[in-house]
Amino acid sequence: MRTREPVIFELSRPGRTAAAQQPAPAEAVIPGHLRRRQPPMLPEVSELQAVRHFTRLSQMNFSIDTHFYPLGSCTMKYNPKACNAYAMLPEFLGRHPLAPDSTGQGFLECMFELQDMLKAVTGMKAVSLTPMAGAQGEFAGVAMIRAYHRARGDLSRDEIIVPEAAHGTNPATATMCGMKVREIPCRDDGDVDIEALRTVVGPQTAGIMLTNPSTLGVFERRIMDIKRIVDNAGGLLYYDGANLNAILGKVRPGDMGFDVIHMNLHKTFSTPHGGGGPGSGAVGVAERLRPFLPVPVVGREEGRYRWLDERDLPQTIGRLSGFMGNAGVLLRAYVYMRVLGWEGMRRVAEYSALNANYLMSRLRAAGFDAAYPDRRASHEFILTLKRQARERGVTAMDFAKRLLDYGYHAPTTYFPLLVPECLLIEPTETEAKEELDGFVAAMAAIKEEAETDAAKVKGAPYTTPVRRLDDVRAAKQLDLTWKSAAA
Amino acid sequence: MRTREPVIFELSRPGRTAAAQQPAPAEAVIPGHLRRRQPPMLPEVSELQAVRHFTRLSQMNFSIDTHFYPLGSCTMKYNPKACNAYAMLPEFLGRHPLAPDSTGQGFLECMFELQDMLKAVTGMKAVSLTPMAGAQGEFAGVAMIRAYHRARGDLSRDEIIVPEAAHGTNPATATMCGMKVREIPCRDDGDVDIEALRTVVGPQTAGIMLTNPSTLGVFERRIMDIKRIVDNAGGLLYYDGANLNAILGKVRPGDMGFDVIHMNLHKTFSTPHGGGGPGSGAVGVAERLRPFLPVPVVGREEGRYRWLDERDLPQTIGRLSGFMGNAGVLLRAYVYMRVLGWEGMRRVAEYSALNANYLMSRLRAAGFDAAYPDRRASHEFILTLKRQARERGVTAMDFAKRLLDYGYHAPTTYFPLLVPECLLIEPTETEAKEELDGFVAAMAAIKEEAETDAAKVKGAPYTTPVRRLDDVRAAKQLDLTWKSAAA
Amino acid sequence: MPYIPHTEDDVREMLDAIGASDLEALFDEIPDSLRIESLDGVPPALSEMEVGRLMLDRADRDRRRLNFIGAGAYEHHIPAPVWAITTRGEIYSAYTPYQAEASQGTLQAIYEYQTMMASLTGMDVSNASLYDGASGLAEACLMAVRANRRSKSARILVPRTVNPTYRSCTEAIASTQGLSLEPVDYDRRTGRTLVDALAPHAGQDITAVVIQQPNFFGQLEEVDELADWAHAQGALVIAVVNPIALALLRPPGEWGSRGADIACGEGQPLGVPLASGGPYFGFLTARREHVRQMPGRIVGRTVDLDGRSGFTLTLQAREQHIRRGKATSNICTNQGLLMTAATIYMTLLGPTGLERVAAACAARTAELVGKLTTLDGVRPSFEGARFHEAAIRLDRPVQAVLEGLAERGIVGGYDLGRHYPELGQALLVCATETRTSEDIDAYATALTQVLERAAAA
Amino acid sequence: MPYIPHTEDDVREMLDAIGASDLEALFDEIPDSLRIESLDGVPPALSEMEVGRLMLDRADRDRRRLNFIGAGAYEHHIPAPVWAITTRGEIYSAYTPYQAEASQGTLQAIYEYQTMMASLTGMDVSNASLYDGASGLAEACLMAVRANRRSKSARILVPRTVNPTYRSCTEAIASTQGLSLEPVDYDRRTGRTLVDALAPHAGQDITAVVIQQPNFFGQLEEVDELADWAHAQGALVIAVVNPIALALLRPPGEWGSRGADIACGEGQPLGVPLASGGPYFGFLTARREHVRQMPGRIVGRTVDLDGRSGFTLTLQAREQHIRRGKATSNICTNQGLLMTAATIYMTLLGPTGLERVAAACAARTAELVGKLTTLDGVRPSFEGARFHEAAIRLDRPVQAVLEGLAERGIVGGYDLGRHYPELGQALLVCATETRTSEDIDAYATALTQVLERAAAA
Ligand SMILES: Cc1ncc(COP(=O)(O)O)c(C=O)c1O
Ligand SMILES: Cc1ncc(COP(=O)(O)O)c(C=O)c1O
Repeated sequence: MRTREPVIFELSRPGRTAAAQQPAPAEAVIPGHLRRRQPPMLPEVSELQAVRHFTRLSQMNFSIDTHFYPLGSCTMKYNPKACNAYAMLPEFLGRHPLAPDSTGQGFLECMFELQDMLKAVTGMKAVSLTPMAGAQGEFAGVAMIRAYHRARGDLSRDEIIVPEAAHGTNPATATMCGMKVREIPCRDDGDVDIEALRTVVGPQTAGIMLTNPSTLGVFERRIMDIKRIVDNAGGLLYYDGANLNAILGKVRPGDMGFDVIHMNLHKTFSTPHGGGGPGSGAVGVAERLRPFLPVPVVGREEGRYRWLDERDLPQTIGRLSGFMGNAGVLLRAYVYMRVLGWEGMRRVAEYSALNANYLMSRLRAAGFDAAYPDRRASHEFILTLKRQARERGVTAMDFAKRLLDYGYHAPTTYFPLLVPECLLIEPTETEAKEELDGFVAAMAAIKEEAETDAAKVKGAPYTTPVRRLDDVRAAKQLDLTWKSAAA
Repeated sequence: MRTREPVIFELSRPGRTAAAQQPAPAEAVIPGHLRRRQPPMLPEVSELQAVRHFTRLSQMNFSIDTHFYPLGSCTMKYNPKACNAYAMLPEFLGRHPLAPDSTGQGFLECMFELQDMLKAVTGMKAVSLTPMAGAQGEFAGVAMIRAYHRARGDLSRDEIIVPEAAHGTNPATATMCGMKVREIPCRDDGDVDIEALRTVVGPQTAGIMLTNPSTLGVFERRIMDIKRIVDNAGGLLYYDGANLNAILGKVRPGDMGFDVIHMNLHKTFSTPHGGGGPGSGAVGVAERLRPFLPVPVVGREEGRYRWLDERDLPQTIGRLSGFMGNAGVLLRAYVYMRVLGWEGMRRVAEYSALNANYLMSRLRAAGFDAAYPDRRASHEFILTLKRQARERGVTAMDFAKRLLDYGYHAPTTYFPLLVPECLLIEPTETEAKEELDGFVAAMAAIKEEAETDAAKVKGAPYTTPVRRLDDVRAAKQLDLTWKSAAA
Repeated sequence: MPYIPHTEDDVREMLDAIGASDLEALFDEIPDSLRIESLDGVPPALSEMEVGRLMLDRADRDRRRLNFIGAGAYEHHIPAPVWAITTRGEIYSAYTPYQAEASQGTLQAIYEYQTMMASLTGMDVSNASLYDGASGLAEACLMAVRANRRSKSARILVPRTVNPTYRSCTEAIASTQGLSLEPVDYDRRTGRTLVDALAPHAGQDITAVVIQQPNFFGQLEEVDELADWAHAQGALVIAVVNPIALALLRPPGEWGSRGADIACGEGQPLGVPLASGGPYFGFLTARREHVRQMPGRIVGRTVDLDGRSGFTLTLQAREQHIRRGKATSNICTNQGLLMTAATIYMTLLGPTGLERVAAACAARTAELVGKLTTLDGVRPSFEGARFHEAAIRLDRPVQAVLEGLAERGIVGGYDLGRHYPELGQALLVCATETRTSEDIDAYATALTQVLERAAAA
Repeated sequence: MPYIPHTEDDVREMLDAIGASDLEALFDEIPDSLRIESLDGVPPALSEMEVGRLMLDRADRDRRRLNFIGAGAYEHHIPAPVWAITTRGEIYSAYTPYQAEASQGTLQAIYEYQTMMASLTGMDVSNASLYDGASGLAEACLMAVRANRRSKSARILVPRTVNPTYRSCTEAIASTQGLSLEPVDYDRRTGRTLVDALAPHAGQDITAVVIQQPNFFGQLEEVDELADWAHAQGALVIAVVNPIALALLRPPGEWGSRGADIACGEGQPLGVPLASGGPYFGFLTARREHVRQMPGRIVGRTVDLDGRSGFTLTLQAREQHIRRGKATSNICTNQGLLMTAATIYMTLLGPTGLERVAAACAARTAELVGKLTTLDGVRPSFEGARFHEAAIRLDRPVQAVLEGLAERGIVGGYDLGRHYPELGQALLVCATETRTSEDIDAYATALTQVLERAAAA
């Protein structure tokens, strides 16, 4: 891999421009006291320099298109190029979000059908596409739960129950919604501790946020018990759909009795993660939460599609974005779902489970410890390297870094927090067996290295653009923007 | 850089498919004896495997977008992304070449205007856009010269004069046109040997093929004398426009008295070279060759555009392609020319000359020998490393290979053939001074290495996906297609 | 099987290794009663070709029109390199850069972005993006509550000249945490927020004041006076700004005598297509002292084991994956790809280019307003300086006019009636650098026809 | 200055280093009398934005229509990855791979391409592409003359069922070297070339015989008989083939008892858009013994200094840059990018996918012909097996019918009248896998209307 590329400002020279990009000079009438005095420090480079710089930067990344990327909980599967190509048709790109609905019937029809398909795969009764990522979907969900209780005059319900294995966004979201977080433990077999649940539910319970399969990589078997307990306490059930990939077409959150679900379309429906987004956290709800859906949602009237807004859904929790969420992400998900069809949905679950269970079996055979050895893996599973850490001083982080040298992106490390020295491994259904076998071989080789030359593993990576970075220094000596040496 | 990627067939597994790309099975009625018996050996891989494979392969290339690429005679300048974007609008891509002209007026208007702009920059009277690369443009040119003489009943003119510095396509083209090639030498100052020219011209002379500035990187100063001599002998003048970049907007082949010119739009007008094409070798002609232009060409009648063909140009040399040459390349050139405008054309010559002369000065100052030290460089120039080869045993090829380790693509080596141990260096106008300075520093460093550790230079490159390849073995033990180890 | 590589042999071998009889067995921990067999409501699979045809047909129905709406999303020319590079697999298909060593490209791009946004807004630090401008204001308000330790009220003054959708979005997101957003009315003549309108709040505990520049009507606020007033009350100043306008306008960091404390806004104008509303991205910058209160990812430069410089996510202790319920925000996935596009956009435009775009926008809008207000029954709603939007008043019902224009291929503006009924039949129009004089003429001609027809009817 | 990075300071410093006073001085070797000052005829510069608008407006005039022409260029679905990858800068903006070590990506792709094309055509070796199918036939004919050392005549039999443009292109390119192309007529009933028609040439010195399969009318030739006849005369067999059809049809390497000697054709169907005619690419494969007579680039696998395998251009001694006037061809730049696209296309389709595409084409065309020939006044010109094209005869003038169809958004076929007047008012139609039954119905409906209108007129 390319090892160094100057910061773009180092390439900058006063007066240099990518001139083809500049419109003709024009006179703007701006009162003097409101005018900018110093031009902003933006790079001054030629178009070729810009292209070369960012092309080179791109070559310093691992990505699905170049590497196996088994990042647990992130569902890094192949992002079909077709989704991008068709979402980026000039007509779709060119339309202003506030242009009359009549000018966007093609787009709106896609959105309407997407809502319907998402209803079908989740078993929910209504869908809003507007949340812009999983966490915002969670926000929408908890806000709807809150609104539901309030609408019934039930103002005392201000607690959200969250299993300790939950993703950090769950408790953070609950807090953002003004709720208190009640964490409950998980048992050694990975299931939620039902007894603990019983002790925390009560009239203050607004709801519970569950991920199923959980972030421990296993299916919550007593889901119907949980449902009953929370139900009886008057709470609602929130389904964190980040792991929907594992059960697509096999079992539906709606059938499990959930009231609301968010989906990460950038996981399950394979829209790209873009080095940090955009995502989409569409939400589905059971009948009783329908009135509270965030707006806008697409409606159909006499064969025409239109955005429904506050006037149509007066009890809505409101707007979560300036326009309509991440429309382009939604188009990509739509294309993906149409290519897969319902048969393809089921296969997503089947083959992601196959890959995960196969990889777990092979790694166990290679001498690694699964965190939940007696359980089926869902679409992901956890290894714990606490033995390696104890015996050789080689940590999960060391394994992760060394994997990069073997040409594999590292699995998720140290999440979930409750499993020590863990690697959360999610191969996804789009990887071929050979890729999994190669990964097993690399893990085995690193294990061997850990036993014979631990320092080598601890010094990894060696082949990446930089070696292991000093995170402590990064946080202590904050260097967040480039400054010229001259200044 | 990535160092190895399996041959795609090594990734292949029977029965694996990129299923989204497969239409539904259908029944084709083909008589049994005409049916294929064994399926072709094509890879059987998933879509992700295909994407990953070719993405990885791409990372094993140097290119303009990633590296300074001063390949002499090839004009490796920035290929604007806009040219690609606008040439690939779905409407342009979707149109069948034989669809009625009425369905392609937008495209045809671009082509008509492109013809006009090329006339303007070359000073020629008419243009045909159909030749698909420089060499085919040459073919068209020589074929027109041949047709011209024949049309006048002058059947004995079967010799084409070519200076020894000429690109290999010149003599090869003359032969393809059924002509004999007469090579004439160049003088020590880089100009054609006029005396030699005088001795070879005669009633058998069909014409002369000249490159000006020549491939020696200098402007042929006695061009008007050459013109007169050939003219007087009844020959025609062919201009190889591969180096048009050097004189754009400064001097025009038409004004120098040339009868026909081919342009390499993939050089001067910056359409991409694509790792080996496509190019475009549009030809321009003086009045007397107009009737012989290859068809089709675009005509305008009452504001409508249409293809003119054999019926409109009965004396045409005919068709050189199945349809209309490399239409998409022409669209890219059109966009490029519109962005540059006439001012931009002149700047191309000025700044490519500035970069070349600057680089030559700096390299000479660093102790390198220019092949033509007393001459201005055009947009390119030649270094000769015969001193380094003699004194240190380090050849031009060794320098070229070592440059790759320094992150620069090598200049053209061993062309033109008459300059020993030569590097033909063409920086182009789109490179920034810092890039040139970096190149000088690399050359100086290699020179230093050659003096202290010649073996290091001779063993280069070290950082590329492979080290120096055995070309002799490649040609002797021909391995031109992959065969499975099993077979 | 679309996108699934498994051959029958693979499946057999893999199941054997697992010790499972068939694929169904892998789901044996799921209670039988919950298992489903089919998925009504999802149509059968189509090939890429079939979906492609479908999408082309749908796109055909949404053909290009001449656009004169802004209202928070702006049509700008996007240089061709922006998306050619952004969609490269190594950028497009990478995750959030958790493994820094394997993500230096993305991380360096974010560091460059942070530098550009900080400079553009005149602030010290920037995060790596938020979802969009509207939700970004909500985050900024929540941040202000955390940052303004002296204020206990969580009261934020939000002038009515702030984009109404931003206001309702902030209400939806921030009110659950007890924030109270209080409107401030605007001056009917200039469409600006006057210090006079703030005055009644003087001396109260106010956590922050939001100032949008240019404001929703496109009018330029007197930002110095407003910022100084806020600071005098002990309130923080949250600036909502248009990044293109900042090439011409004083950056928030220089508003009043102390500068704004937090700046945020919609990043879409920086190289992101309109695309029916998203994905866009929100930016957020602040003064250094507030950095630990920022939501979202932040990248820092540090050194590696060999002492070479490199980039990594930093200050993660603010974030939900570490701090969980006590995080500065729940945001996790942000809008990385769009931020990358914006970084390339700003690089290609540079300081001069961006200023030219801004000036062209202002000039075009002036031309548009000039042209339209010569027509009978059309006049500007406000006087005073503006940037690239303007409210104009019609003597006909706005919806009917807009429909008439749409029939003529023109998207004529944003109906102000819903949020500002007091302005009468008013329309917010916008012309960016992409609108030519011919386009403006075409609008004027179409509007003339529509108004005449309406008059005749 | 578009695409030029130089600042004023740069220019000054650089001129100083050169010792030149100004930029003009760099041209002082050019005779003054030749220097020009301006370039009338090239319009002034436009910004990328302005050119973009212009191009969008032009594209708008060339909107999508339902296409039923083949005649040498075929509309197929192009998988999205093909061009997403092909336009990556590292592929798009690289030169011909002269520096092998810096071009392993391109070289390996060519090697893979050569393997695929050799297998598809059933031949041993392939070059790295030629310009297009038509000019490729010219190269194949010239190659045959070099390869067939026993023949002195340079006479090549070219049936009239070979694409007429290929014939005229070969005439234009090859006749200058003394080749003589001699036509062979076809059977009016089947549209095929019969051995009977070749028979008069038996016993003569014939260098090669060209056989196109499927032929220009879409009919399937009896390739075994024709190839065996040619070989019996000591002539080489040059096959012109459609690469998609080869998924179903016997490859040239298996024609007759010895197989064709050279195979060539248009590569466009393999992932290259129609694009008004180019760029496409020609492919050329041959039996091993002829490899040194091939035109164009060839890539071979070899080893590096460390013994690791790698790829390089090989057999360059055939080429113009080494052999100059004695080269096998003057071709230098070829169609590398398109070849890369084709390699990705074939990889994505695989053997099954390609066969399905081929079968769908054949089935769609059968459906089309079936539908159209139920209409009054429309009948097939020929009987017998065909692939994905068919000649149909109309009882109205073809041009008028085509115009009528175009007005209805349908590009109805290729008028055979110019090259085959003996067929009367005949049209060559084509339906590939991209045409649905609804499309075919739409064609039939439109044709009915057009014919009725014509009848009424
Ligand atoms: C289990 C789980 N829940 C929620 C989220 C949050 O989703 P997003 O990052 O889209 O906000 C994630 C994403 O990492 C997750 O893995
Ligand atoms: C001087 C010269 N003439 C002719 C050509 C042939 O052009 P093309 O490669 O496009 O056939 C070249 C290209 O390398 C060249 O440099």
